[in-house]
Amino acid sequence: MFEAVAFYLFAFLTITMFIITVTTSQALYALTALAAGMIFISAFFFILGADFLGAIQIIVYTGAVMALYAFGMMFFDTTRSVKEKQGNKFIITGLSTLAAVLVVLIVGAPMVSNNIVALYPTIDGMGNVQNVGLILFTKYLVPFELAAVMLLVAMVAGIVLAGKKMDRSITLTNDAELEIEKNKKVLS
Amino acid sequence: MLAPVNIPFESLNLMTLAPMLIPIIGALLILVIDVVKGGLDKSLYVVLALLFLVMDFFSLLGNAGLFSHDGTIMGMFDVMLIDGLALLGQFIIVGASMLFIPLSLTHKRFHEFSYPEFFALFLFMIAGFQFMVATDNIILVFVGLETSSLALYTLIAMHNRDKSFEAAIKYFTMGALAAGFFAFGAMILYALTGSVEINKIALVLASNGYSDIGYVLVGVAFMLAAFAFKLSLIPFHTWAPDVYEGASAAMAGYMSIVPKIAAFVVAMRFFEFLIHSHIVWLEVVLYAFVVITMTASNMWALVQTDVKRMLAYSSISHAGFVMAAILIGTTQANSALFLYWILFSFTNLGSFSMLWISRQKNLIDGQSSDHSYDKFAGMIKTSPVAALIMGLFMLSLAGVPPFALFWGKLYMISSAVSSGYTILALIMALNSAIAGYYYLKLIVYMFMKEPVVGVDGEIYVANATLALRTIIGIAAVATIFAFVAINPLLEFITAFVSKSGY
Amino acid sequence: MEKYLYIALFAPLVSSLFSLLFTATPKKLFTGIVASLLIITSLISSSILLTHILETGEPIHVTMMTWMQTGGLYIPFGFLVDQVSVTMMMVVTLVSSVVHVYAIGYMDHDKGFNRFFAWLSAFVFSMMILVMSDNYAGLFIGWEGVGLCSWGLIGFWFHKESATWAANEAFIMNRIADLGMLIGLFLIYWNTGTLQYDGAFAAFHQLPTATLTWIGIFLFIGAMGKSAQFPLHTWLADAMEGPTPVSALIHAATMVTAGVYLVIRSHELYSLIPHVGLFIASLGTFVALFAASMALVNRDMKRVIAYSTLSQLGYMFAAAGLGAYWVALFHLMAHAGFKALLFLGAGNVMHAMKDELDPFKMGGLKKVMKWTWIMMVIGSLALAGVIPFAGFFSKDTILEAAYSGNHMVIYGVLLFTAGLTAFYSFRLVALIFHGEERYKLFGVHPHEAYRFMLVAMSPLLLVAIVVGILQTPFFDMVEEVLNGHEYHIEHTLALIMLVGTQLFVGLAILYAYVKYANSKIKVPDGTSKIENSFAYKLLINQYYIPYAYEEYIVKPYRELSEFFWQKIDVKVVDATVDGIASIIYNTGEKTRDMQSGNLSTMLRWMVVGLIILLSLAVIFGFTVKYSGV
Amino acid sequence: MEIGLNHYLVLSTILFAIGLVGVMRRKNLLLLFFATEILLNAVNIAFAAISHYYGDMTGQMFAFFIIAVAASEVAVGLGLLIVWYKRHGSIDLDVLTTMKG
Amino acid sequence: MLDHILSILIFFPALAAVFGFMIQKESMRTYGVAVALIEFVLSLVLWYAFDNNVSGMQFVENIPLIPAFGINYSLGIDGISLFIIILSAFFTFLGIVSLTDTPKVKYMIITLLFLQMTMAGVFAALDAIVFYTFWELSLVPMLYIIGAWGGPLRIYASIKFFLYTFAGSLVMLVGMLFMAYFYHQAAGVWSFSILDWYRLVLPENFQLWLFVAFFIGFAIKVPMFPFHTWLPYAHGQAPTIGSVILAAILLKMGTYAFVRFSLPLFPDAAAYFMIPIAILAVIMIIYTSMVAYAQKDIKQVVAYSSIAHMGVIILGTFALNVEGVSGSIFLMLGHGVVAGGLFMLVGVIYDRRHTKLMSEFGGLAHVMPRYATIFGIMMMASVGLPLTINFVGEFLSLLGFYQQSHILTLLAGTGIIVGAIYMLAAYKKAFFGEVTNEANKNLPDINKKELFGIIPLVIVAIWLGVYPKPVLGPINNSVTSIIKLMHAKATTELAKERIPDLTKPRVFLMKKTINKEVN
Repeated sequence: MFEAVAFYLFAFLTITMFIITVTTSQALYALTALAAGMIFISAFFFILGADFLGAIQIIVYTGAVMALYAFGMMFFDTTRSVKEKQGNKFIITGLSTLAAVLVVLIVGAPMVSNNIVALYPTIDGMGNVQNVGLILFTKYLVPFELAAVMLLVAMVAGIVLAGKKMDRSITLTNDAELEIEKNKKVLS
Repeated sequence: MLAPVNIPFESLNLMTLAPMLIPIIGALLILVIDVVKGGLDKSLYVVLALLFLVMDFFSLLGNAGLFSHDGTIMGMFDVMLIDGLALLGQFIIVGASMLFIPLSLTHKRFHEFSYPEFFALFLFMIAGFQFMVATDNIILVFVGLETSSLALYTLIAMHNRDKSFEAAIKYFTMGALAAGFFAFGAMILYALTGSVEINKIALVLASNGYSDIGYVLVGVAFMLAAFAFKLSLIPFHTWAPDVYEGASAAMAGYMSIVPKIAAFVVAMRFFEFLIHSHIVWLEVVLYAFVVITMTASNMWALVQTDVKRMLAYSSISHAGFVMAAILIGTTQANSALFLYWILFSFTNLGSFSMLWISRQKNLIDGQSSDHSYDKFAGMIKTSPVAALIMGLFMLSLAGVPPFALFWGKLYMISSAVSSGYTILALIMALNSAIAGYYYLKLIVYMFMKEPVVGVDGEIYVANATLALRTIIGIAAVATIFAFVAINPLLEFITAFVSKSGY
Repeated sequence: MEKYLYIALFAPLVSSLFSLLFTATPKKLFTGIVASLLIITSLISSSILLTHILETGEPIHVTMMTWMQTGGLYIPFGFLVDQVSVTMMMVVTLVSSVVHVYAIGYMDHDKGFNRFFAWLSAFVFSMMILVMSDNYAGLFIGWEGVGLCSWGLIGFWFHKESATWAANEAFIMNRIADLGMLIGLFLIYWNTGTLQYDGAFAAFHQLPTATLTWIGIFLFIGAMGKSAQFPLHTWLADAMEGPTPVSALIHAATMVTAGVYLVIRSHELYSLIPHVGLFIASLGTFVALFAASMALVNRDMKRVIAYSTLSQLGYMFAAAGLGAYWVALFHLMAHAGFKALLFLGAGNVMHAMKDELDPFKMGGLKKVMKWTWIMMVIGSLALAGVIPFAGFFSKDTILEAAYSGNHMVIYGVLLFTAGLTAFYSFRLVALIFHGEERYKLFGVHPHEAYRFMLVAMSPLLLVAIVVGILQTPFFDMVEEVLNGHEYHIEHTLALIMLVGTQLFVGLAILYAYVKYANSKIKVPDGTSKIENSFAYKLLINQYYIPYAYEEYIVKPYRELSEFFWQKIDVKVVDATVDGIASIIYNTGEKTRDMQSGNLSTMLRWMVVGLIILLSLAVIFGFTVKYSGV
Repeated sequence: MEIGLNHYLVLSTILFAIGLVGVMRRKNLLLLFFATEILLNAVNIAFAAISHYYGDMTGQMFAFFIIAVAASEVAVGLGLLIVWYKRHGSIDLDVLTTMKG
Repeated sequence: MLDHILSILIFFPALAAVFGFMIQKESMRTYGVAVALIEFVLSLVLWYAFDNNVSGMQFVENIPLIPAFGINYSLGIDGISLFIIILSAFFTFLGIVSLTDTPKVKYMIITLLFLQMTMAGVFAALDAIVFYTFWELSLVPMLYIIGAWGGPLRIYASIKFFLYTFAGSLVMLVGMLFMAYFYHQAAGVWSFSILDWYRLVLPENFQLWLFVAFFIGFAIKVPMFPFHTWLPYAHGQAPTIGSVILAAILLKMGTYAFVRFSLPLFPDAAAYFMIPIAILAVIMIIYTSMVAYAQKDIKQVVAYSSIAHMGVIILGTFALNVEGVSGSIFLMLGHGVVAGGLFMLVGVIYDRRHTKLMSEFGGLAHVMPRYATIFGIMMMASVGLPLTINFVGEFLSLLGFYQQSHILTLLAGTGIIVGAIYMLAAYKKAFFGEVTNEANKNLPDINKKELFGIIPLVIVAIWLGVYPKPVLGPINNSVTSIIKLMHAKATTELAKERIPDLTKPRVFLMKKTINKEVN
């Protein structure tokens, strides 16, 4: 019963938050709503017993991603309300069709899930974090390492794009100027 | 409380990981070198990258030797999968990359090559692609895909022009949406089967006789949408022309080959078992994808005024053409896919490189884009050799025998014919005829019109260095004399594909 | 003897090639002389062959080389000199020798002197092939060859629009008939397996009549074109645009008789299908009358003679159709002589009158052109069939043949036509040579032709006069081949017929003289009553047939061609092709807006794609679920 | 009332749909990126739920990697946006229409 | 050397063309003439070494190219292809010799030499893919010739030419792939060898479809009505040399392919489609002749006349008997010589006046008598006068088809009438009458160089008209073997009936009474 109440409560909250996110014209509202939604989602993870995931969700999303977005927002000066031209009503029809189709589909056709054999079963008696750790460093070692590479790529990319003077073009600067600049760098 | 997990080291089959590790190490090395001593010339990084790619290639050869001896190899807790498809895919990826990387040794200076990060990201990207193809675990596919994509967005943006940023942003945003599709599709399949490994998914679905067919199809639809984005199938193709235009010509050529072959390999793994289960929906949908993509993109290519954009649409069309192999799903078709793509690599990379060597830093006066048709008018008079080579690539793309791509088309259409897809074969053939028009248009401009810009022909080779010439030479020779290599190639590919069970 | 055969055949070719060398150079007299000598050589060789045939009765048959051989078809260049072909050879070489020599004078001042001889000799060569070939294909070579030369010679003065038009008309009309002949050849080949005369003739006996009928009809269609039978007759009159020696040689003596020769040559065929023969005879009879009627009023000297030729060809076909092949051949021979004579005479007149052709503008030329007058009169007498000239013997035998075959209508018409023939022939003579000297009004100073021209014409004169007595020996010679028989009508009846015919002809001549030799004749100006009568108009307009052809065939053809090109080819066929291309192109042009460049649109496209896929998936899923599969 | 897997899946789908709506109607690139985050989070809920109900860890793993991917995307995406903003002073996507056709 | 003479014939000009890039502009013509002469001599050597008594393939070369897919580089010739190869070498030679002052003459000669390679390749190929390769490749030099040296509409014309043919041949390629697949099904191995395919007997319905696929490719090339509209443009815009080669050789590829592929591979389908194709052929003959009559441009007259003649060739080919097929092959040569000659002649006047409109001319016979004479001879050859080369072919073609259908042959035969009409009308307009146009008053007559190009054609046109045996003999042998093969392979009653059995003694009786047919 508790589970049901919690589910519906958080479901309502997340849906509301995300609707606000996608509809509001105030960027700040959107950001806040998104952050709230993220946190509410982590609640589901806790309900479902995925504690580790819940923690990650809060740390990564609310801690890192949202902070990044907040910086970004300050940079872009989008604190005032965002004006968005909407082309036509196509979007409304499109989206309603989509929603209708999807909901009908999910509700109307319950999944046959009785014969699923868990390939990597949760080991009883171990905490979620332990379970995660066990599987992450055996089976999913390679994806994990690759994820590390991915983050490195993202970092390098972020640095290159945002930090390395991409606002001017070396292509178009002539050689002499470039030479001067180089020397300056060495000197400084 | 936690029992120690014992894993025999041999069972890891570490060599399955070697081909991906090599470029990663290379990338790290480049980053380290830059940290230690900055301001080094790009040629160093080019050579380093090339070196690591060569090593990568050799490690692939080693794996290929193992594969042809022992058959499919699983490694790293059965996450890594080295089979024929993985190897062929990686051969193409690494091979095309080796052809691409010397293209950065241009005569003119371009922004992106002044960053060592460019080369590091490039190697990371290759590793990402290699992971994509060398596994049947959807998670790894996803992560690999994202690694390479993120790197690729950056590489495009690093060209540092308004258009390239625009291209990168468009590509990135759509890619994010596609990633969402991919995740959702994987989720549904996971919900259905409790597995994220393609062969297991196939097993489970087969064992319950596709009882949840509607649900399966929803999952497949999402996955298909994600692949269609990557493979630029209509209507998920919209990024392609803009991104190709925004990226540097060399990068555009590269993009038309490598990401797509990676996606093709994954698509082959993913759809083959469904096709073989004779799911009518999938056949119909793929059929529609193939036909619409081929035809519509050909039509759009007809009306382009910029050569690069035309080539972009033509690449979409070629992808649609090759998608037919997935639809047909026989060994012959799958072999044809690889054969086609190898031949396509040479030809398409060659033609984009031809654009690349004619690239100016600024727009030429009176031209609205870097590579408008007008720019090439009368090229035979001012720069005959370049015109001949460009014409050669165009003929090859159009499928005029005996140039490279003809053999791919031949084998591909033959595979359609052999599986009873008569109408499809005809549509494929006739689309080649439509495509003939826009390739011909460039030939017409080059050979039959009077020059508009540059009477001395210098602009056509403005960017040429020995390295670029070499690459173009290799591509041209490969295009002309492809018929010599078809037989060994075909035998090799067929052996690999059939040994992997596709 | 083969040697002479080859000489007879190839001397004209050599002559032609020799003259050809000088076509682009100014006039050279020696080309004419050499050409004439070579043709005379051919004549001599033909004569030797004739004597050989007369002596031994053995045909000479040579096969020079293979022409075509494929599948079951074997066509050699084979030549056969038998009684029939040697007759034709004599006719051809004799007349052509005369015409060659004559033409040296006639073409004296012409720029195209050398070219003329090249064409003329080429014609002789073609004609020799036509008559000497031992198979239908060879005959066809000659057949087309003479057509070509006829084209070249009619259009000899190519600066004249009318001449070139007439040349093309002649060629095309002949081609129409040639198609018939070609089909005939195909029929023969596929039914008998050969095109050789001997082989085919032997096989004809085993074929069903229906097949033979078709063969006969198609071959005759060929003959109709070359011999200008109705309805393909219009070209002959127009062909008079050519130089007069050409008219004499080609359009009177030789080429136009090729059709008759074909029927005679194929007599083994036609004797098996008498109903076709009767049709031929009827058509011939009709043409005889039809052409004669047009000749009555025509005001063009050469055209009158041309119509008379047409009429006489009708006679020949009548004879051939009735199975009297030897008579037809005999008439052919006789006709060749006197008709060529008439034409050459007319040529002299033209020369004298500076190419004036209207006899009403002449008159009284007897005084200045005595020799020509004599020749023309004798020629006309022969044509009219007045005893004892050539025409009498040949034409009378035709009448006899018709009579004895109980074809009274044919007989009657032919008899009547004989009268008409006499009338128009002497109308011409009267208008030209008698009466007032109307030419003076036009300031012409006529003069007699060169002496050597007149001498050259003399052999023809001889033929016109004496050929009649050769009838019996001729019959003896050819009967072996043509299986003919003489026509014996009861003596008194024959006598009555003879006298009657002669009287009829005589009256006609008399009437012509009375009407046209007097001094009242004026140059008609289109006001007289007779000129406005319906009959006159009908005749002078050649029954409006050329007009009808122009209006209902030529014009529609031209318009249809134009229509096919402008409307069908450009607007339909080509437009379809371009249409397909432009549909593709325009589809691309119109739908390229899909690529609006706006990221939002792009994303929406992706979602749309996804929705479509999902909808399809749902539909399919439900279908499967509820169809119980 | 038992909360089953389907409840979570429906929730996930609804959130995904909201994300799609956002992707389609947002013209501000930054806000558009928010919507893509929603998409991935929606999927995450479903993965966690499936993992829970099947007693299988794979779902959680997937969700974990999805979070990693989302984080990386933010870094690159923001990097691109910053460069663009520096040059054009706007992150409205209607400005990005130099290439079309 | 004789073992590889075909390869030499094919690749010698290509190699020479590549070397040609190094040659200085002024010396290029001499070089071209020399190479073309060597090529021509080589082709004559081929003829000399050719064994007339063998009906099968000679000088066979076989090098595996893609054995995994059954593609071999396999060459060989029989009586059918021998003469077309010689003709192509001949025309390349004459074309280069008579080349008038062309801009960029170096590129022109190089292109021509490449073209010669493809032409020799098409006719010597014994492997479908090799055939297809050269077939497609031949489009490229021609595209360039039309597009770079053509008239004002040259780009439209060249693209139309290329794409139309390209589209058609792609359909044909699908057909070839089907054929190989069926062979694979039957024999267990892939093969694209034509000789292998000859041994394959297909069920009738397959034959019909494949026949159609091949037909589209060939028909566009021929070009058959209603696929012919590229031709007038191509000819109208092409430079003289382009038209000459196009008409003389390239069009023959289509008809040659009918004989090489369609007939022996699909005898039942050939018999089945005989009448419809013959109807198309008849339309080609009559309709295009009429269209030719309506033309204002003398070159277009010749162009449309080509289509009409191709109609006769098609008719002969589909006679399915030795007479007809031999005739059609002979007519290919004949039309090549004659149409090539006529285009050259048109080029002569075009060089002088830079117009081809007949209304601009008139009375040319006065100022250019030699030219008029030669034109007249070629025109008469085109009209199909006996003792010229075309007559032999036309006669045999029509003769052959007469066995199959009387009424259609009769209709096709009207070609000799309508053909005469447009030719004579054109000749009359251009050459006869008075010289009315001032510009024509002082035109120089045909000069030595032009004569050198055209006289050999005149000689050949007459020589082979008078004595076709040396050419007809080998053709006959090879055609006989093809017809025998067809009869042996025929499965349907219709085909058995329409394709004569050459092993039986010939019986000459009409199958149907002619009355029925004509009525």
